[in-house]
Amino acid sequence: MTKQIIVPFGPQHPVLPEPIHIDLVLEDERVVDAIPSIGYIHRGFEKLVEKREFTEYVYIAERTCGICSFIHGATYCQGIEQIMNIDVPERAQYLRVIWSEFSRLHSHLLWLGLFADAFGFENLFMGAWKTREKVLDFMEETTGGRVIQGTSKVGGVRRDISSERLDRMTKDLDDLDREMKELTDVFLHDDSVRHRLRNVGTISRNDAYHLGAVGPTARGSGVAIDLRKSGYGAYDRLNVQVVTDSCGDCYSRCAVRAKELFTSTDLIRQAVKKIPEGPIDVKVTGAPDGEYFMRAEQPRGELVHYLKGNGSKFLVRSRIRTPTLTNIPPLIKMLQGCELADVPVIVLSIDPCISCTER
Amino acid sequence: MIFSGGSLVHILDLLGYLILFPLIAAIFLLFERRDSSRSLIVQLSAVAIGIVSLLLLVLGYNRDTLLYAVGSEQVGQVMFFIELLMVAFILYLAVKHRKTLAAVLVLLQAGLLVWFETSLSHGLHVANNLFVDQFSIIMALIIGIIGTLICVYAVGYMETYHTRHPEVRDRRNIFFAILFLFLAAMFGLVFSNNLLWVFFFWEITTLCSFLLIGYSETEEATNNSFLALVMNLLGGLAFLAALIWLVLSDPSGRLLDLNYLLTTGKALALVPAVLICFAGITKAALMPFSSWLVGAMVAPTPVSALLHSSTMVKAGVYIIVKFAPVLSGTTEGLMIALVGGMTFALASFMAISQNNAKKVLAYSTIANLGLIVACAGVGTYNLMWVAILLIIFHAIAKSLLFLCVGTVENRIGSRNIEDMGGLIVRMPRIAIMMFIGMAGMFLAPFGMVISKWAAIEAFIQAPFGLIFIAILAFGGSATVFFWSKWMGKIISVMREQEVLEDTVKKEKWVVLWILTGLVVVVCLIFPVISWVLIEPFVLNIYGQTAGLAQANLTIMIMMLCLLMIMPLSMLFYRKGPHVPATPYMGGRPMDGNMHFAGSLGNSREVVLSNYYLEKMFGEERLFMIGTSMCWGLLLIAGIMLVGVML
Amino acid sequence: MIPAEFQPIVYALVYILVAPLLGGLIAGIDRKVTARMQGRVGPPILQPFYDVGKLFEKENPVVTVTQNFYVLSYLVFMVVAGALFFSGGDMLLVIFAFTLSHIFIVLGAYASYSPYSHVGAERELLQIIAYEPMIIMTAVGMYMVTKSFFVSTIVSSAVPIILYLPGVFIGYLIVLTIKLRKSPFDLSTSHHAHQEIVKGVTTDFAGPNLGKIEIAHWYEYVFLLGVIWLFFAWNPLVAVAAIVVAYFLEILIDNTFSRVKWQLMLRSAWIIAGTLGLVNLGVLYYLGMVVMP
Amino acid sequence: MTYLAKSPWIVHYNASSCNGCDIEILAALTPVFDVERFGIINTGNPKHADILLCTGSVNEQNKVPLKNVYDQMPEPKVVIAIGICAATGGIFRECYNVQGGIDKVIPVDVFVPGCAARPESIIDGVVTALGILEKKRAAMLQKGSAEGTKAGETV
Amino acid sequence: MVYFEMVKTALKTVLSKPATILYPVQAAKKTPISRGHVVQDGSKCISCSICVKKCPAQAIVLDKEAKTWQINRFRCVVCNSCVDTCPAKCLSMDTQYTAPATVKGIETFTITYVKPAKPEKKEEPKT
Amino acid sequence: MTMDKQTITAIEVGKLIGSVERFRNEGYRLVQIGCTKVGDLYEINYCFDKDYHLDVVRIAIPAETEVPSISGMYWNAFIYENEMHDLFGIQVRGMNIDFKGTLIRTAEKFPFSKPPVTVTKGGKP
Ligand code: NFV
Ligand code: SF4
Ligand code: SF4
Ligand code: SF4
Repeated sequence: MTKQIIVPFGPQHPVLPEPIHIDLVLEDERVVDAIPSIGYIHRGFEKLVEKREFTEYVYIAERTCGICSFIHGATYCQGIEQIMNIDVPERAQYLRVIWSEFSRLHSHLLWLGLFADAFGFENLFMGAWKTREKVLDFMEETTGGRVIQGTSKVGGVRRDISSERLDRMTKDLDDLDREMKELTDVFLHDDSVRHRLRNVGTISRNDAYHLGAVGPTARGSGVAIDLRKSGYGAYDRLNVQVVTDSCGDCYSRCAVRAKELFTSTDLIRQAVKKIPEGPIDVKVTGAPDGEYFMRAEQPRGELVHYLKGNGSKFLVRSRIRTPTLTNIPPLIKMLQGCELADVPVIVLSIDPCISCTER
Repeated sequence: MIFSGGSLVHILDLLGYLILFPLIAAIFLLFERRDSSRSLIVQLSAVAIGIVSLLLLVLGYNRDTLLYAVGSEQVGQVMFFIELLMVAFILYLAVKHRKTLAAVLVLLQAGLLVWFETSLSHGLHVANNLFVDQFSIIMALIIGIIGTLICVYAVGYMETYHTRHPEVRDRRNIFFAILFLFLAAMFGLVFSNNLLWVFFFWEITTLCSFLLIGYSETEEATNNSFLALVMNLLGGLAFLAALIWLVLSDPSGRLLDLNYLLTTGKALALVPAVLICFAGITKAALMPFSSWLVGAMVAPTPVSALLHSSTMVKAGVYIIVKFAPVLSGTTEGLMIALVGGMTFALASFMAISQNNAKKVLAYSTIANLGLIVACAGVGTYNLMWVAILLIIFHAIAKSLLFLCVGTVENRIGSRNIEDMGGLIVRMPRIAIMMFIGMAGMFLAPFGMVISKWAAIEAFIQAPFGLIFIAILAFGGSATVFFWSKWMGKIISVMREQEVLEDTVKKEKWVVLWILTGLVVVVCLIFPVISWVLIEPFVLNIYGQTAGLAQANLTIMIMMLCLLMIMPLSMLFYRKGPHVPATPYMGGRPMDGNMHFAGSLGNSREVVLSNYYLEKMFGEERLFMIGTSMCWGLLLIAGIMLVGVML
Repeated sequence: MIPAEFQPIVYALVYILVAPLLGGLIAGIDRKVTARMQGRVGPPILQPFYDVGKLFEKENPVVTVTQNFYVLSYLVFMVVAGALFFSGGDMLLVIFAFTLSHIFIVLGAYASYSPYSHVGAERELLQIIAYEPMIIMTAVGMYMVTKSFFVSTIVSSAVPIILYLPGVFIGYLIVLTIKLRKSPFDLSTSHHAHQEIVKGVTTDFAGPNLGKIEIAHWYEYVFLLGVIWLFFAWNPLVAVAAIVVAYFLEILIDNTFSRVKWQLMLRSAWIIAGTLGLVNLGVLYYLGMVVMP
Repeated sequence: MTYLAKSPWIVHYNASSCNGCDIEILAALTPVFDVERFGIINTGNPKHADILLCTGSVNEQNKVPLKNVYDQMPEPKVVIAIGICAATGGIFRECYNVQGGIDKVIPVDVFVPGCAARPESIIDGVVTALGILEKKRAAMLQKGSAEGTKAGETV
Repeated sequence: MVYFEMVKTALKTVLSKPATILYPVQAAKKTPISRGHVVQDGSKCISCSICVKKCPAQAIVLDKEAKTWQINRFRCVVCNSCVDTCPAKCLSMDTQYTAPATVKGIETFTITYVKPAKPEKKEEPKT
Repeated sequence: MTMDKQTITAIEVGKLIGSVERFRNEGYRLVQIGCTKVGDLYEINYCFDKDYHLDVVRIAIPAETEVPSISGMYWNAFIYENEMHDLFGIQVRGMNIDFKGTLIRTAEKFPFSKPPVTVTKGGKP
């Protein structure tokens, strides 16, 4: 008989906010086999395009996920706009950038907290979430919703941010930056954290690229994919810095996200500076006919909304390929040969979002 | 000649009886092939031997060392002759199995023996060939009670063994004959005052163990038996060297009188002491030689029980403890103690990485022998006390564990600890016995912990004691680890398992219950044992003696009682309706068959194994470290010894 | 005054009665301070008592009835160990009783066939072997200074033990982190839920059983902090201050470290015992600084 | 008031929520809302919990674990459905793989509406649940004494 | 080696005021545009059904016969879509979120609007 | 704002492996595999990316046709192929990791192979 322990890891597990299941096969605490299974959150709402008009589907697209909600909505809208050749007003595009980046801040801070929790640093979790509340406060103040913003619409955005609010933004961002600096310093420099992250779940640059890793998961291995560089929306007018780190371990992925917090605040500053006055939406008439693979950069990486319409109010197909889905194969590679204590850390290091993944 | 104050029985008769009676039983058993009468002979002999050893206790406990002049030139000659026969026999087997090293060693030994006999033995005269003191009474009790109990158990065991292993040639008559021969040799060893006699019996145990280990005649068994042989022969050579040295220093042979040697003082005794301790180290399977004991686990379990709890290895530590006063305070003694200490720590560590139950027991044995030797090597009076305590507790608990494992192995067909999951359901009584046996090995307030505790208190007053305290602290914690995880395995409750226990034979139960009872009772009455047997012995040698503080004893006995009444709380919980909850499985429910729906559409079984921490406590790595360090220590001792000799 | 021969019994009784109150209070303060360190308000100070009260109001589901026995034994022997300590008993015996008590909780965790409590049990064992050497060395150190293993003698010694055993003290504080189940060494179970093995050892205990475990922890806290007292026993005021500072340090460390893996825990605990502990003792030993009480 | 109401421990299960409600539950634990003020601890283990906070709707695959988590909680226990998904299936009600709110599988005591439910709302929900918890305990005791056993107070 | 990176923060935090809002003693966090729950002004509703159509969650049922406007708050995703699209501006978003309940009820508003003589034209919503 | 046009190349099933191999050799990464039911046919899009340029090859097959797995070239393809199987019922030959229909378990099998629903508006609350 082998000296193995088989652990049904999840679906209910305190370290996983979302249900996934992994058959963990351990020897002592070393993972010799880790086979994930998903499907607990599959709702099948892609098929709802057949029941909801393409304009109302935004509300559903937004609820793909409560963490990266805004970008889902915006990406969906941008996809439709591409098919229908709608020119979205400048201001709306900038607003989308601002909310997108706040969304990224919220997501990354949330992740930093959960990640800290996964390696048993409760105080850091609390700290990250405390800071995150500031971001949510801003969200609520400008959109009316804390986590589901609901300001996307085909042809623009549903709400404007007053110029006074935008003026106050710089100071807010400075405060935020300071707080985040204190936080990320711990993540990046504390040796007890480093001990848990360095050389854990390493994936090489080559593997990361060919296994389809995206977002910070890829960038942590030195693969500089960042869809914002492709310049959708207003991003082509902003200076997007792509953060990469070369080691490919959990520490690198953490470092990428930690540093991206500051690129996000930087982008918001740029956007606030450049945002023009003007209308925030255009009237949409007709219905989409055609198809488009709309890609955008989510906090977790490249998101693809494939939309296909046939000229009716109802789309033929919406297919959402989320960053987590494509980060799962690299995750399987990362888990090989790690320790049980590393499992939550590695799993969280790709920042999994199952709700996105399974739709 | 000393008569036992007016009583009808002469102690000398008891000694003779104890040595010779098993021999006679052995001869009967050799020619008895029927199961029933074999069983009868074994049981009757066991009872007889047991009673006589108790009698010895009753008559002899309150006396000083008693010396007896028995035997004569002729006995010596007979012994020499038998030794030559043994040499020839071993040589034959060594040639047959192409074991060059064994052949070389045995030839060397034969050469030395012949030389000794022809040129040195003239004019040797040892007045008192036999003796008895409290320590040998303790040893006799261990051999006479535990040893024979194991033999009784072996009858049933071997029956099952042969049905389970039809490929093994049924040579049970020889097997049992050897077992009893072994007992005879052990009695001889602990009662002999003449070192030539001690050597003779020493060699017989070597031979017997060699034969027993190789019983199944598989290649592995043969190889391991030769491994044991080679190492023991090496020890035998050292022993012989000691004898030669003694005779050369005093051709009258007076120094061969053990009692005389020990009382004449260190100057003369140190060299032979170290040589004999080296022999003891090989026999007790301490570090550089530990592999033979581990290898010996291929033998049928009663053999392991006999060899590793109450006899063979105990002969090794017995002789070292005997020489403890000589070693005390010497650098050589310290080296030997360090060998023991290293062995204790490393063997405890290695036990962590084993999942073979017998190997765990083997390493635990090695560890405990190491501890005994560490105590003896430092050799202060209170450590001597501890060492003897350890010998007693270890013998009882370990034999119980070996026999339990044997029983389990016979039922479930595996000696892998991982297969013992849920034993508490499948074989509840055996599980409880194992539980008590293990508790005896590492839990307060049972025997081994009492000894460990006493050892700490004793070491702290001894020179260089800090090293040993550190060793005890680290090694001791490792002990906790491997015993507890095994315990945990036994009691983890899986559902839907059949009870396998009903088929266990009655006489086995009797043996097991007696041993279990002994583990507990000896704990309870150990103050008496200490007071009656150990303390006088130590007092006799050192002029002072040790013991645990009265307050502590009371508390320990209270704890033991508490521990025994705790299970009664179960009665309370059993009443009332009880629907068992399901274990937590992360939300994936498990069916009664321990399966849950896994990934990839598979159904998986929940499997739980203990940790083995191979990276840290792997056998190979630690063995390498231990062997080289212990060789180093022995080398230092050797060099110093040469210095002394010159 | 109480007659001398009854003193141990009285002290033991006082411990048995007062320790849970004190322990619960300590746990409550701990939680409050932790909360404040995290920028939260935190629970009421008496929260641990509410929790345990609550647990006794719940059903007691067990996978196997034997779990009840193990938990009860855990509690009982924890009390025994502590009572022995406070009645002035032999430190080594106290340590052995303490280990015995922990073996029971480990067995309780093994008894249910859940992988989570199983892993928790294995880790608990690892923790035991990690801290035990250091604890034994603490006792040995006290002996070397006061020439006695008896707490009663140690405590009445006029020698400021801490001055002789600074290394041992620091070593003790570090393994105390393991014992208090605080980060970075909260491997087998922890006060917070989020970790790879859920609740580890206590995963499959619920209701009253969990309550008993909690009470046992309280007894344990008081005992462990009592050991700190010994280092400063020559001056009770300093001793109290030392305990407060030490405990605050533990909370601070809990809040400023991530959880380590078992390898590092074992290694660091052993290295600490081997360096801080042994070196300290060795120095004492060889400099002949041994002072009679 | 019994101790139950002073120390409600929660376990959280995400049935098929979009995370919106989950992160709000987590947010309720964090400094700004800090539900530990009420003695609430996120135990992460159904066996230690008194309150099940469930988000999201049930589907084919998650109803088994959901039921399992519920079953493993010791009595008295209450279930709070957080968010409209958990109440009715919410906006995904008509999806082919959504079978409805969690009351399809386990009894639900309190529904907290919202999409996503706000942390304050979740706190309100828990407060509502406390009353129910006490009632359940009373009922349990009554039932227990009726049967002549001391269920739940096995010493 | 950098340990205790967090110590400074922790000590600072322990000495400063907690970030906690003492809800329910203190009021909940809210902004003027927080989306709490939808309220309907029956006196203005023209029963045009646009809200029903535009509601992604199908939370609204309009019964023209019975003159009731019902909303199922356990379906409503509080998206503001109905409010945005209602031509009569009779819907508004209150910042107070819906209270938890032990049963899933449906809230009914009665439509008291009486069509004035001059018919009104349906309008597309303004942004 | 108009973004770069995406190249969609329709090919036959038989050519699939060949053209995927070409992408692999040219250092493209696999972005996704997605399926759409159009009438009775299933369109399967294989999307590849290099330097933010999206290249799509498309095959259109009837339900019965088995598709070869590209997991030999792109190890990560299994996740999409399993998904495609579970949601559309498309048989994929030779996947490196086969979840046997359990990646996404649905009450109703192959939901996306069902014809589009006819829209009814305004359910009862
Ligand atoms: N970032 C993100 Fe999503 C998306 N799309 C993804 O996996 O979080 Ni819920
Ligand atoms: S109620 Fe809304 S926010 Fe909550 S899970 Fe459902 S969709 Fe997400
Ligand atoms: S707020 Fe949104 S979901 Fe709620 S009733 Fe209005 S349209 Fe429907
Ligand atoms: S859209 Fe406004 S006016 Fe029309 S039915 Fe709804 S509430 Fe009434």
